[in-house]
Amino acid sequence: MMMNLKSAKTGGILVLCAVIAILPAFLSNAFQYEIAILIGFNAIVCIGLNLLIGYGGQISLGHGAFVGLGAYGSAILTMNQGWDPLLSMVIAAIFTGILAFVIARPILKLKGHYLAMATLGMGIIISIVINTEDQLTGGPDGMYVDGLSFMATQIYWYWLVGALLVFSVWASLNLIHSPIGRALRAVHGSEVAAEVVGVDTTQYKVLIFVVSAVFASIVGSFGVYYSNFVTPDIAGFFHSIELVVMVVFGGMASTFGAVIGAAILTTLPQFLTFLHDYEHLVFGLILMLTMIFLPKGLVPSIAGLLKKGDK
Amino acid sequence: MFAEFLQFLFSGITLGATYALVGLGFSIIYNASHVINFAQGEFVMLGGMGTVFFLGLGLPMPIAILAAIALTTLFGFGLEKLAIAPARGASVVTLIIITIGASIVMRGLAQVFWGKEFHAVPAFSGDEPINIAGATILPQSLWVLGVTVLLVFALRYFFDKTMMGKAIIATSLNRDAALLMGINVKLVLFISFGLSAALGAIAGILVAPITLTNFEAGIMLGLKGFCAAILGGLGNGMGAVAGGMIVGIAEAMGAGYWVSEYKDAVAFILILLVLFFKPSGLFGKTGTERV
Amino acid sequence: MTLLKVNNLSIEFGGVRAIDDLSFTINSGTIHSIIGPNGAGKTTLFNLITGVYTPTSGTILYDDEGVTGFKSYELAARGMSRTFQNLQIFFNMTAIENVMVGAHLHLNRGFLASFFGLPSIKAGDRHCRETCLELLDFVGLKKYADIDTESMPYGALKRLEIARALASKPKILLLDEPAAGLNPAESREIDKVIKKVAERGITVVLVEHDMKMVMEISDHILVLDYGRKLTEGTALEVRNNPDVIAAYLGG
Amino acid sequence: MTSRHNQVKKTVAALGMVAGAMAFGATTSDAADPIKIGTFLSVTGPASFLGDPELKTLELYIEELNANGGVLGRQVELIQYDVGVDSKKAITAVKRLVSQDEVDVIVGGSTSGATMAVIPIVEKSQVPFISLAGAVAIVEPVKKWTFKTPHTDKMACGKIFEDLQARGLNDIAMISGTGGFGKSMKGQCEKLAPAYKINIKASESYGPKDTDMTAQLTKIKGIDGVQAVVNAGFGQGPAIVTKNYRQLGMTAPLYQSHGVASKKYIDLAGEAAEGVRLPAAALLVADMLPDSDPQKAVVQTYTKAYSEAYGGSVSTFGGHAYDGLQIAVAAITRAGSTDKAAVRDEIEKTSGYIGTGGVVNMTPEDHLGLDLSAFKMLEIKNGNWSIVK
Repeated sequence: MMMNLKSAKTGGILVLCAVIAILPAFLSNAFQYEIAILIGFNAIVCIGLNLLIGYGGQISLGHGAFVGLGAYGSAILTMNQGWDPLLSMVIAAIFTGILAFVIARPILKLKGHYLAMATLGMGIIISIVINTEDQLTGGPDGMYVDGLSFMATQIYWYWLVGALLVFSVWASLNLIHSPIGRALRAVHGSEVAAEVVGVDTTQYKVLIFVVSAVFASIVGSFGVYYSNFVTPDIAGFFHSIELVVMVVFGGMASTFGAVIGAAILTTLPQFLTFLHDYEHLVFGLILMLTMIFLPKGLVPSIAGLLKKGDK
Repeated sequence: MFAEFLQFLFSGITLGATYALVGLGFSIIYNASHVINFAQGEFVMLGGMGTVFFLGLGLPMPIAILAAIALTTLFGFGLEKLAIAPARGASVVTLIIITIGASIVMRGLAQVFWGKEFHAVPAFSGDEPINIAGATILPQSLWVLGVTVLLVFALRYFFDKTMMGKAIIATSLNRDAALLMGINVKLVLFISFGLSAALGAIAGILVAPITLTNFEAGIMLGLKGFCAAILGGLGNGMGAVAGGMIVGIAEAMGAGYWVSEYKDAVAFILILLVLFFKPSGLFGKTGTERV
Repeated sequence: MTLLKVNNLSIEFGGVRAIDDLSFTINSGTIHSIIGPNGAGKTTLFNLITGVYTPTSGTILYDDEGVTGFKSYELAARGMSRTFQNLQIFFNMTAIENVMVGAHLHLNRGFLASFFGLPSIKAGDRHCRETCLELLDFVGLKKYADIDTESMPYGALKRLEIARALASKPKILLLDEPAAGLNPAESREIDKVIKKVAERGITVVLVEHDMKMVMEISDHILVLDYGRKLTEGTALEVRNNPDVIAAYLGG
Repeated sequence: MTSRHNQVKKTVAALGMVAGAMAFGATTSDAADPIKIGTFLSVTGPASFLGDPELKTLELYIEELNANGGVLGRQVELIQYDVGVDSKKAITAVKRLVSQDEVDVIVGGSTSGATMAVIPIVEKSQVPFISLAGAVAIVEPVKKWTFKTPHTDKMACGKIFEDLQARGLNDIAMISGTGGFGKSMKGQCEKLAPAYKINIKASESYGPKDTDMTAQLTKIKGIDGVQAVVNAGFGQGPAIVTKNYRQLGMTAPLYQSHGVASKKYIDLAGEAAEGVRLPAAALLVADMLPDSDPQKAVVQTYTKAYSEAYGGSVSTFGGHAYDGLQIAVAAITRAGSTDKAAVRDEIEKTSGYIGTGGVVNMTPEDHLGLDLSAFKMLEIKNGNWSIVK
């Protein structure tokens, strides 16, 4: 069984690598690469967020703010301070991590809907600050940001994001199948039982909150270097909700689910544009029906159905 | 100075009463199902836009209002029957995502059938502001406040005195026990969604003359109503009312005495502070874990 | 030798004293049972000892160290573990993973090492898996190792909690109604397991309603009533105490 | 362990589906080879009152163009994406227009935020782009491939300040939306104020979805010596500001911006709108223009066509889309092809074009080509617009 588990994990990563390697054969223009790259970015944030939501059993309706902090941190440090972009990215990630660490303790004491409210409030406060402090951030019109000089073309970005995605999946799976990961899942299963066998639940909740925030921040930074522009929507409430929906849609507590959720929900709106006025209506219907009929999210629900079929 | 303060206060309680009504809707559905209904704001929108629509058909105001409430209630029933009931047994997070989907669908329907434009609903008793100690208040604000108070008492009566109300309370306390006691839990859920939708619709109709309405008008009101419900302590009706008032007044005072750009932040900072000290809201139950 | 000493312990919930000025000691290497009618405060006492609740007043001494107000995980690090009356299984994991969480304190928990899946982590996990399998075998659940806990029978889950607690290598193990809800055959199984645990030199504190089992295996019995100590002593002493008889028959 | 293997299978299947579908979407090359005009607009969301008439106008006139034989003998195809007010969506939409749909020219961008976000892509991919958004930053400094048709917020400030000077009012207060439009205009007005000897004594703001602005207005009311209030904002916000303004019994003249230039504003604000002034294009007062006005024919025709097609009243926003489309089509006609560089050059040479927004004379230094004369100062009287002489 041990070998099985290991090979499933390696197998999954190999398949992901293969998909990333083969996909360019089907991508014929910059827009399709754009979507592929966006999927990658969203998937990485969702992998981080899934550690918090799916495995840790917590919730965050404010993760867009962490993406925004990474994006604006990088933008401000490179454009206003003239720092090196990669250094800016690291500093932004550290700053985001520290901020997440500071707010994590009081926030993660809350449970369920109260936690949702607190993270939502935190996110909105951060996005209001970004929107308002226009001297620094350019306000609602956003700001222009130089790209990474060595990332000459979009193809480079494709491979970079692909590599980051594989790394994130790999690291996430490593973490889940380590003592830390088990402790985290134990927090989800029963906090009190985790505590009596020596798991400092608060410490792990804080840890994973910070980790997922840093994931988000780094993606925010790369995203801003990629698109050369950032506006406050990135930190907004709707982006935060979108991210959570991706995680739950793909399937909570499934790293590949987070990837699939991000892939489908990033691509779906592009397929629905031909519906014009009916676009949002149909999107909402698809979301509802999927969650009604596959309540555990795509990957776990379908896996469950196949398992039943096997028996 | 006092006139200014009074003006901020009027502004705050009008906003607050709206948030309170929306928050009450959240509380009722939460009590019955432990679901946070993210489509609550859309009920508010349906109330306002429905009234606009029925007025447009040439119906007199009172009929249009009743028709809009009825329409929204139908949507509430529909949401429970078609989306929540079939997903019975799913995790709370999944149910919440379903309500998010439902909110997108309702907005989509409103957009397709009623268009995207903003509409004004005529005020119930004119636009002539009333002067009180140097501050002014619109007659419509008095309608909002009056109906809110009335509804709060009506709900109190409903939950304390009627069989259905008691059944809802019982279900919220212990669903399994309620089931064993012969309470029709399915019906309780169904009624809760309808009731909550009707409340949302009333809120939407009351504020439409002040705030104007369009197919997306429910988003912000829904969010603020959620804040109200949480701040007061989920599932506590009086708490939701108090929470709504506090959020509304905090916003108005924030805009009045501080930087108006940060007035929304004021409300959220307040909520965070309250939660840090009272993790279950102001009037929420702090249960001890049984192990 | 005294392992645990409780002095004048009290806790109030909304004005009601669930535990009222309670003092007793537990010697290491014994099986110590706590009995009493429903609502006597047995589980509350467990929650106080293991740091789930903080007492309103009184002190707890464990291994000659004042541990009043310590968190559960701090006590776990000092060799205290427990099971629960209302099952607290990690239902999002397999049986073996549940036990491996129990071994948490004895594994490398470095974040970066885990993140990058370093060999030290893998090796540690492999070793941990083996010892945890032995523990599952010890409680008779080896066949369930890789089964999702959601699909395990109730009786097995009760034993799984014991295995998980044992994985933390406790000096003292508190068992909260391990036989509740089990049929006689399963009860006997649990009975055996408890005896084997005690044989390993682990101090056992037991809350149990199954009087036959209590009387048979306990070295010492503490009787609670309304949060107060009714009496304590050996099985024989307790059985013949008129107050106990009154409390059980009259209450 | 079956479940994990199936997870993997599922991953492959889904990603394969995505890849396949995207590849399928790519084969959109057509033998008839129409001229492709791309647009991305805020058809939904808080800026939908901009995007909605813009889209309707584009659809209306492209249909008309095609009915009249198209442009250069080719049919014209409109490709549109709704981007709400989300600049991320705008970026994706423009990449799609440019590289997948391979449009010849882009006429779109309802909000300044969306426009600013896509400028780097437009410039990099070298597609002529006529923006329908207000901020002056879009064309100052000049960007090679980017043009715009609406009057800038800077011009609106200038026009309002001219009027204030004429009335001898110097001390004003501003209340602005926190959205892109309001913030940008507020900034421009603050910059321009000293030149007109205007003193901005207070500045308040409100969120794009706020429903009550009495607190902010009460603050302004409490400041001594405020002679006029300028509201920079679009959407329903200014209508609420106007209502609250009257509710509080404030009597200083209230100025709105060109962001409310549609009849809808008067409908929403009702009686409270009486006496409000705002700078706007001639379009709103088509029938009141003197016959000598060169714009009269253009705006009357547009007003008639739009109202007949969609009912209701026109807004200047639809007019911006009309102007953008006409300028683009004229440039393509003059260039004789859809060669992007040639079309760009021809747009830049637009001169003497009489549109709904005014007379447009573009130059390499001016990618807008309107001057202050394009604005009329309007006052609302008896529920209708009137021209302030």
